[in-house]
Amino acid sequence: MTIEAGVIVFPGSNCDRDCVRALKGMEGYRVREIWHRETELGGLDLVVLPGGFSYGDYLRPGAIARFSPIVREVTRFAERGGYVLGICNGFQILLEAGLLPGALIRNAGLRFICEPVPLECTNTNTPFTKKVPRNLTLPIAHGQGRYFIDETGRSKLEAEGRIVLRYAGGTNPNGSTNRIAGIVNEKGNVLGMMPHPERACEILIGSSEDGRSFFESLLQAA
Amino acid sequence: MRYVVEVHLKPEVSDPEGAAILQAARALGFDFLSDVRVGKSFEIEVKEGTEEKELEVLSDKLLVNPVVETFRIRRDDD
Amino acid sequence: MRYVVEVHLKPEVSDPEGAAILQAARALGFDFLSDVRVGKSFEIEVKEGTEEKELEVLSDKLLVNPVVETFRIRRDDD
Amino acid sequence: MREAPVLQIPKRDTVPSEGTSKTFLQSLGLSEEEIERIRSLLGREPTETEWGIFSVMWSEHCSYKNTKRLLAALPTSGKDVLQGPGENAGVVAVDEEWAVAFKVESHNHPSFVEPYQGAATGVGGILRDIFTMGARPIALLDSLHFGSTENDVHSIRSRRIAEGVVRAIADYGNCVGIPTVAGETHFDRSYSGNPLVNVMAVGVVKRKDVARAVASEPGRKVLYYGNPTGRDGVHGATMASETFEVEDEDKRINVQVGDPFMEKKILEATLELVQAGLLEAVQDMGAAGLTCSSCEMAGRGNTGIRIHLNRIPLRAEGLTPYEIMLSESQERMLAVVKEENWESARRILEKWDLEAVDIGETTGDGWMRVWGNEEPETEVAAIPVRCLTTEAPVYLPRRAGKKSGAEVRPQPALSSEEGNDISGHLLRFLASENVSSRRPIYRQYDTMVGTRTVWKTVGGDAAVLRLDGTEKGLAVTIDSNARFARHDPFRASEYAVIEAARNIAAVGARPLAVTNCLNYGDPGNPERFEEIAAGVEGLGYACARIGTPVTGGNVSLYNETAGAAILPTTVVGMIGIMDDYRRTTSPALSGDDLWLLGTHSPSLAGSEYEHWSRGETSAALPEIDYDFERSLHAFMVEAVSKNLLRSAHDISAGGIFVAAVEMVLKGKRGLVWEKVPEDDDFALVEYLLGEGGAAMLIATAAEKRGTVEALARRWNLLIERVASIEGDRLVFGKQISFSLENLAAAWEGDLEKRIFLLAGKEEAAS
Ligand SMILES: Nc1ncnc2c1ncn2[C@@H]1O[C@H](COP(=O)(O)OP(=O)(O)O)[C@@H](O)[C@H]1O
Ligand SMILES: [Mg+2]
Repeated sequence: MTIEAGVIVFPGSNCDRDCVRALKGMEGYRVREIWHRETELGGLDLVVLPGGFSYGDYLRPGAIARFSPIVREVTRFAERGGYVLGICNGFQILLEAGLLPGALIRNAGLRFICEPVPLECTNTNTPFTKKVPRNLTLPIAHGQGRYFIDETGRSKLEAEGRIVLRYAGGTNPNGSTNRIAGIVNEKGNVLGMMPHPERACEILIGSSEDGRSFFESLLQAA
Repeated sequence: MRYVVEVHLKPEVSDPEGAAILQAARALGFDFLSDVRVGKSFEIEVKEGTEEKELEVLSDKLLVNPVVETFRIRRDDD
Repeated sequence: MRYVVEVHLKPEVSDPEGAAILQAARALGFDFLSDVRVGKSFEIEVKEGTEEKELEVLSDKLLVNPVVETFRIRRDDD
Repeated sequence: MREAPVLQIPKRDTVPSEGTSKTFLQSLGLSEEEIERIRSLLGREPTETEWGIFSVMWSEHCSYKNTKRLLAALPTSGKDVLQGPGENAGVVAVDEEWAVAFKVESHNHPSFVEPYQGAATGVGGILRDIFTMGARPIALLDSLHFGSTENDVHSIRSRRIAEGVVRAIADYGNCVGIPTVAGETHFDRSYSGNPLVNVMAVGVVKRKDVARAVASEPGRKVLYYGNPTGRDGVHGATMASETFEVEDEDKRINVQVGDPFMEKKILEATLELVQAGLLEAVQDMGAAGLTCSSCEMAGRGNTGIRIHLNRIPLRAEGLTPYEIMLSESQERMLAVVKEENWESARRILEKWDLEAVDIGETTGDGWMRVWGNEEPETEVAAIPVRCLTTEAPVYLPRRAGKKSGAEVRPQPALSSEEGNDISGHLLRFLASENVSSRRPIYRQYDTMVGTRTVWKTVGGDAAVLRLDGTEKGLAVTIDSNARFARHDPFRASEYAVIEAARNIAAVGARPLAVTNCLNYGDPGNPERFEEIAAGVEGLGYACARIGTPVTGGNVSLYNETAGAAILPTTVVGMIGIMDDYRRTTSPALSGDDLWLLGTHSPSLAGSEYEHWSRGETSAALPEIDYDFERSLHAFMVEAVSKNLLRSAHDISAGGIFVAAVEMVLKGKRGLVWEKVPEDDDFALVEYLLGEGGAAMLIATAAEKRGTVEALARRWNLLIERVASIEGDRLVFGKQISFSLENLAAAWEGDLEKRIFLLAGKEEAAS
């Protein structure tokens, strides 16, 4: 079994190469870059929306990228049940595009934060998290990663078990609602997360290898 | 012809930047403040004859994220 | 009592964010726009009897970077 | 490259003269003699545009007229050097296939005028210097010097400057996606009217892809891409060549605004263009904008260039030819392209939403000719290129001579109050602005993007990046030691080089090459020029002694506001190489034994402690033992590559004490330091906080004792086991014992509050 993965490149994406490198380093993955003007996702199993500053994050992170032609395709791809992983800026784009609920706004501490943080995986029953350990460490690197959702939305997410990652160890580095760091859609095939799994696939580089477990999970699910 | 679209966080979304400014202002001795909220203001030059309605659509679709923000539009005739 | 302090880049200072928004809006078909400039808007709740003058001092000292920005103050009675 | 054409300077006035008013001439920043020389070079009265072109090309910033002769003495060659000074950046080979391009650039004046935009555009500029060499930038480093945050009249302004600068470097670097992996941050009163913002960028390039800014063939198209041209920054280069008056209103209008998104697009597009082999030459429009980039490219290739200003994309209306030629609008590129490659180049640019604009062509006649943007099109400048480049004036200003015998005041002693509470005293020192943790700064920088950074080296001595396609690790650091320069600029430059090299060695890499930024005062003042000359000499001397060629750099003079000069500051950026990035080490303490390698002969005179406790220093540090330094490098490279060490850290500002604190806090391990002079408080403080020794701390596992001692002997280095790694406290002798929590609270708490005025609450609403 091989997973065909595509990493979308928007102008201003800057973790695209890192995602490609990480997936190339995983057994069972074939990966290619997809320029945002392309209109076909033919034959892919997984689409990754990488981190970075698409369109400079001007206006709001993800606000301009969401109108890119490829995002319409990604939406259809998700509806067909394809796996979509939005990391950091990719998560922001998924929210702006309405594939996931809520919004990501400026960190409560008002400043960008880059460092590994402790996390808790609160639902290992999704295709992305089957093999993710309960306690893990992944790097974050964002200035606008405070996840906000209103009370109704939050209890719905909670009730449906769609909150899959939370900041742990008594931390909440950006002030997110209920320490939320990652959520899935109703069907469970779209995951948005602020931490960077692709930066944690080699211990020397990312301080842990916990990022691999997300991609290993998908391989098992597929 | 110019419009201004003012965008602010909804009241239920806390505004740490506003809070920080409030605190800094008080520390500097500005004690007349009771609340500060920080938002964006888009100054928009439009073609003659553009209607506010059209700006509303623009705001809804692009300028504003309705999950966390509200907006108001104003003709600006300075 | 509420004031709004609107802060904008001076006209001679370039505004890459505004330019990017303009471009995005046009690509979406909003062709009535001729210019967009992005600024900040501070909604400030003040104690009864506070004068505009005091807000001017606050703006000058804390809210505005006079090297690149200008501001205007407005009573907000919505 | 072509032969330089023989130029016939026409006697007739080819260009309509616009007449030259006295005030206009005065605004150019040229001397009387220079003005006369320009007139006689051209044989006629220059036009306004020509005056503008001369003024920027003959400014210190572009011509290096006051420092050229000094810089000529720097060691610049070496077997690995592929490109020395003179291009956009130096290039050094790391193996048969790959090379590294790197350089440091200052944006001091703009950062004083507008800290945020000044620093942001500084980052943009140095990144362009790297990718115009065809190299993909993989790291940024920053050397920051601000006024003191301690209470004095300027501290509020200094804090604001620091806040804006750090935020800007974060915003710009993070957005473009280049990790900022290391740096230094130093506070001193002398910078309160003149902060230093030096940024270094490092990139990787295949040796075959190294691009150059040399327009060596006539008949090529001149390609403009990136942002349109506005009025911003007209005369920025001249501004960088003058001192500041306190309120220099009209110079403040010219603030340039950084656009990191555009930068990212031109970065990717340029690399694609270079790799496709479509560019014959490329340079960014940085200082002095279109003028400098066009005539430097023509000058290096002994060709000429012709530019039509009516084709330049403009952002504002009514720009004059003078303004277009001198604009420093950011994120603009100039390239030279063969006719037959134009269409392919255009397509690549279009992919990145960039327009390819044909603004002229290269010629074989050695002239720079500019046609104006008015109707009908007329020639507004015609200047032999060499008059702007090779014939720019060169000076050797007068040196005041070395100050006789730097006064040595009595060394500081502890007051009885301090003596009663040495522990409290040490903690206060630990929390001081030049000692406390820099994490609040570098946490805002994306240090990891690119997934090349070895995480444990972030916040350590030098950052290590893996080099794609090899197992090699690239170590990078930036350092300065301005505190010593008050007494001895020569020695201060030496120490900057030595400390950089120790930082490189501390992670197990071999020092390879150096870039530098000379931040000094007004060269017209003989005392200042003495500092400049001595600083450059010290730099050259140290680089020669440790074998690291200088491949590039930047000179920033006139760092004075209202007559007050900064500490003369030589900033040294160094790169090093190691065979296996997986074998690097870091200051995080681990293992069983801590060793002092070398001789520790600490002195409080000149130390950060003296500066902190007395507000001034009494001497520069002692002479450097270069033999020791070279042995140290060799030892470290060997020990790390053989996996003998668990951690390592050099001893610098704050002496043994601060080095030990950093090690225990990073490693979360305790340390018991056995032998400490305890006869009197002074000896104790001197041992702990003194500087100037030639030593490094290394940690090993118990079973490596014999091997490490033997290796040290082989390199003729003294080695002494000074502490055991155990428990959860930092203990020095009988008197001093700290819990790690207390140390952490002192060391980590403070900088945040000092420089970030607007503090959000991190753990808000959960
Ligand atoms: N402005 C800065 N930007 C990025 N990193 C910084 C900055 N200032 C300091 N650092 C980092 O903080 C750590 C400590 O810096 P410093 O005290 O200068 O170290 P040392 O004295 O060992 O050279 C280093 O890892 C350095 O790279
Ligand atoms: Mg240092």
